[in-house]
Amino acid sequence: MMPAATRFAGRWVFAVLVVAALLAWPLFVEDQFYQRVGALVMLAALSASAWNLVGGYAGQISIGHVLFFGCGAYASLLGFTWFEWAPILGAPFGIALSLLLALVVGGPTLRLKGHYFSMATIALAELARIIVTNAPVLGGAVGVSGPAMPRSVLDLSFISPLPYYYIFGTVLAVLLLFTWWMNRSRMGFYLRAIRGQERAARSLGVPAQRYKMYAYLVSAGFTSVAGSLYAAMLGFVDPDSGFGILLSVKMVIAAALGGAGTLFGPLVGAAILVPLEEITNAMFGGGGTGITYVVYGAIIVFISRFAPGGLAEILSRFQAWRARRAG
Amino acid sequence: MSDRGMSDALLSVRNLEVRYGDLVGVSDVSLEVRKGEVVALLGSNGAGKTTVLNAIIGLVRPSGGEVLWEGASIAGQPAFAVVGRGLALAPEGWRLFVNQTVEQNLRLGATPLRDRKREAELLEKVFAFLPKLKERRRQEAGTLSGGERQMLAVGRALMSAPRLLLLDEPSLGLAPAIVEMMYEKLQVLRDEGLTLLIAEQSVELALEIADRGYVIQTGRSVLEGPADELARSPEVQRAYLGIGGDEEPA
Amino acid sequence: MPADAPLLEARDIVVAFGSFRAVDGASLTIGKGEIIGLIGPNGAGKSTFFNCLAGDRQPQSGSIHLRGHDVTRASPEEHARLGLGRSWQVPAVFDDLSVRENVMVGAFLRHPRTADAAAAAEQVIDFTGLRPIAEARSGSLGTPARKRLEIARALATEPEILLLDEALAGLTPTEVRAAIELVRRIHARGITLVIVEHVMEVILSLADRAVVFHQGKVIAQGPPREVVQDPGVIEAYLGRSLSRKARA
Amino acid sequence: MILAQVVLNGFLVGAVYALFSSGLTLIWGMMNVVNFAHGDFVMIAMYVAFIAFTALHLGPELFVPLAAMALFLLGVLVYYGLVRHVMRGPMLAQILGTFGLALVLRYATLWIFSANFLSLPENLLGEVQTFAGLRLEPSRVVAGLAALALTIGLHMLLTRTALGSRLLAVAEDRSAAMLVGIRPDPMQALAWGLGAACTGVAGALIALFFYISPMVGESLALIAFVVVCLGGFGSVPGALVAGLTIGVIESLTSFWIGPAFKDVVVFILFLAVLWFRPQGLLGKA
Repeated sequence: MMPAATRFAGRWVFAVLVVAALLAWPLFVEDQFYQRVGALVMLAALSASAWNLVGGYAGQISIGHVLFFGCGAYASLLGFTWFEWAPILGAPFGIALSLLLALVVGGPTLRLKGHYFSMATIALAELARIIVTNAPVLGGAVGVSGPAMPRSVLDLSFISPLPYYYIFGTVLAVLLLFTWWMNRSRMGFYLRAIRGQERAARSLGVPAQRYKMYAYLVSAGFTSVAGSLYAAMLGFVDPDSGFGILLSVKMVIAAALGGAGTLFGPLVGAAILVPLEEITNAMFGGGGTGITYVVYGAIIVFISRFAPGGLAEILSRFQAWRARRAG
Repeated sequence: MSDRGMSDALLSVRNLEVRYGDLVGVSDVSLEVRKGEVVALLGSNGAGKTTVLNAIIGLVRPSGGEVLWEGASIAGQPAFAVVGRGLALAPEGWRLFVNQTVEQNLRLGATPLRDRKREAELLEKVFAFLPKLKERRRQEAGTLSGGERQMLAVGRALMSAPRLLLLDEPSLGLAPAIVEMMYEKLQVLRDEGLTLLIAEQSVELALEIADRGYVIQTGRSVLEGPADELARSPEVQRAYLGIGGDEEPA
Repeated sequence: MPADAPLLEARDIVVAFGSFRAVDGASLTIGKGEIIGLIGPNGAGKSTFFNCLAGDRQPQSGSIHLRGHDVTRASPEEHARLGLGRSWQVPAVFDDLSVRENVMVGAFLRHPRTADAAAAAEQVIDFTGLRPIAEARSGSLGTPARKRLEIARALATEPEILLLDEALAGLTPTEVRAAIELVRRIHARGITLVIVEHVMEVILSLADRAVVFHQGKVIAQGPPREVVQDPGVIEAYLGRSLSRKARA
Repeated sequence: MILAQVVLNGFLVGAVYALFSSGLTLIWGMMNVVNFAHGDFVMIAMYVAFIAFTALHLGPELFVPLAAMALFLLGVLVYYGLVRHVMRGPMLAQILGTFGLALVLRYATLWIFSANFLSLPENLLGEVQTFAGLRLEPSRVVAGLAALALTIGLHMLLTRTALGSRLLAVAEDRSAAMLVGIRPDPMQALAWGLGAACTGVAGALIALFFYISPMVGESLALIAFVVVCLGGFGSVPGALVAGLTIGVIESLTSFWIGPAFKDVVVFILFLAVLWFRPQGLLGKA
């Protein structure tokens, strides 16, 4: 057994190395395809980490988080369509709208237990998708586009994927720092207590409803930012790419694969799933979508069947096994 | 315990231990039921009576000891296998299928027989024995009163034509008049020669009908004897209320 | 609140499930510093009554006052804020959290800052003897340790009154003795205790006052050794011989 | 008169909704497992019907039972292969498991058949008839009436037969069912088989008048969830009433507001029910 201090220092060294590697690797990869995959991993990790606050830490499994993603995506591009704003200027409005929505629908929805909560979130997201599809002022079924040619840096329109990688990475870092801080503070303790035993938590004075709402609000805000950035990168959003149910599911899956309710779980999950998706897509061309998601689905079935706690569970099982062998 | 005594035992439980995780349900209970006997299993609440019955019938898995039915071990077998061997339990809290009718509940009780003709005969027999159930046959079990539910629980257990009927607190939560009627019915079953193992908190009630009794306290057998001896024994009261002694809890 | 007001007072509590009245007009007054044993045969309604006191269930009628505040309809978290702690019949610890973190969840109620909550938790961990397993994930603990952890967690909310729901059921005699010792030390800190318990020895050795529940009502209360001699109580426990024909 | 036509159309579609929702409610109520692949079961059944018709030249009288059998097998397989292992696990595992299954089914179909919309010939069951001023499409009428009959049949099976009684016994109280000698595992597998067979029939019937595509399951699943929530979990009569109601509401919404908004009304209704009566409109408190 290592002394605690060595272990602690070792952890920090490890963390610094990982961050350095994350910062540096795109510079060594010439291929734009892989740079783009890197950017998408960061984006997926960002939305999955945002989901993780509600779904992982607080244990409220939302399958309609795309509601906030879509708000962010549409806000940034509608700002351009209506007022010719740089897409990023729409992001604060996306956040504001998401927070407002979270506040309004979160009240009744967060009272629901288990499956009912999941169902309600699906219905809300689908409702948003249908409304947007049928509102010409919001672009209707066709969707809305950003500026065709970049006018300034504020348009966040770059040819190279690298700037996106760093932008997404920075926001992700902010979110992870928040999560890390939260996890050590009262809020983190309360959320995990609520996830474990809500009744018992309340008997210890935990205002469960209020803390679930806090998590929901922060999560909605960050998800919205992810949506705004995604729209700025793509320069286009339509009801399916903004509010499609599959996007919600991908957030859940990335977090669950890596380990829901762990700090780096969503990042690990995204780092596995996104390359898998992009590479199979590239390998099989346009017709690859089928195979990609079959593989995707099979992985999920496999995980739920054999390691419901995700890779984090496999890792801790492995550590326990090693500890048993050592001890 | 002599070998001869064991050989004519229908049911024999030896040093039964049941743990829920690492929580001890019962730690050391032994008892025996011979054919045609009525045996009372006594103890205050929390003593482990329900756990003993559930372990015999296979709803919980014993962690130690033996459960022998006609000399063969049934310990650890699931309940659906055990009831097929001729045991039946009218469980604590009745555990009726409240959304199904009285008749459906009774017919479900006959599942182990796999014999529709016997099922029909037994149904008539149970209706004759418990006429109240016949009146209510088309009603959902959830609409019955407490006493009727207890009747139905007993009736459902009888539908598998058991050779040993286990009853878990047949008097629990019932008004005195209903309890009296319940015990009169049990008396009839006894007179017909059915073997009964009755877990009861109510000592006097159980000992009026029983031939022999066992007292368990915090998961252990502490007393056993013929019913009339136990009825007079001051130790029973001590086992229940923990009075009369200054000894440390053991 | 006036100095002589009771700490917890329940008046005419009724809880009905359909036509069945689990608690049927029960009243109980608890003064500061008491240890009360709540006993009664199976199905007497004591668990339901206990849950009303703990704020986990609202009675259909009657009133409950905690330190002078009307808490009849108050949430469980409101009860905790007002100084009521409880344990659960089936231990409800937070499995994913370590023992220390479990205790900290309780400590955060009075100490919002992490460092303060951690310090408060350390004291409770020492007091309850959980030090050796403080780092263990509570999901990996056995039931005796979980029961102790529940008490520790509730203590960390710094309650004035602690309600224990069968905190000793299923423990071995040694564990029971250790638990009794813990309860005595908690009481010595000035914390009022209400204990629901099956094991009569526990009530006899701990409680100042035993309150006997039967068919949803309080049928007797007083010093435990007197209460268990009460003919009504003996009858409730042992049952009554019914007037009927002699045995055939 | 046109209103009567609208209501009739809604009623007939609603009967099919009721049938495939009955399968979901059976499983949900019995095991508290939500099958997120339920809509994709319906989709698979539609493809089974399509293949049976085009490749094997089977008529509806044969491809409907065939779809039922195929889906029954699928249901049993899914129970033993997946559900049995995740049903007592954390909820996230249940959701992931059945959602993963949905993805596999949906995209395997997409891979094999591409995203093209397929359909069976419109006049498979004859030409449109007019009766008392109502326009009757035989495919819809047959689908609606058959679904109605089968939903009622399922209800009868559950409430009037020994087998149904055992199924419900396991659903209500697993231990008590064991106490009367029932093995719970095969009963639960059977429930999955029956639930899936209902979607099999429903899918084959829908194929008579609806386009077939790999993505069709998604919207159907949402409708099934709504129906189950409205009707109460585990209640087949509830699903019947709720299914018919949803069908008629959708039809009326399409007529009065526009086809695009039919789901909006349904989802708002769904949320309202979840928020104010989580046990369902017809469910017991």
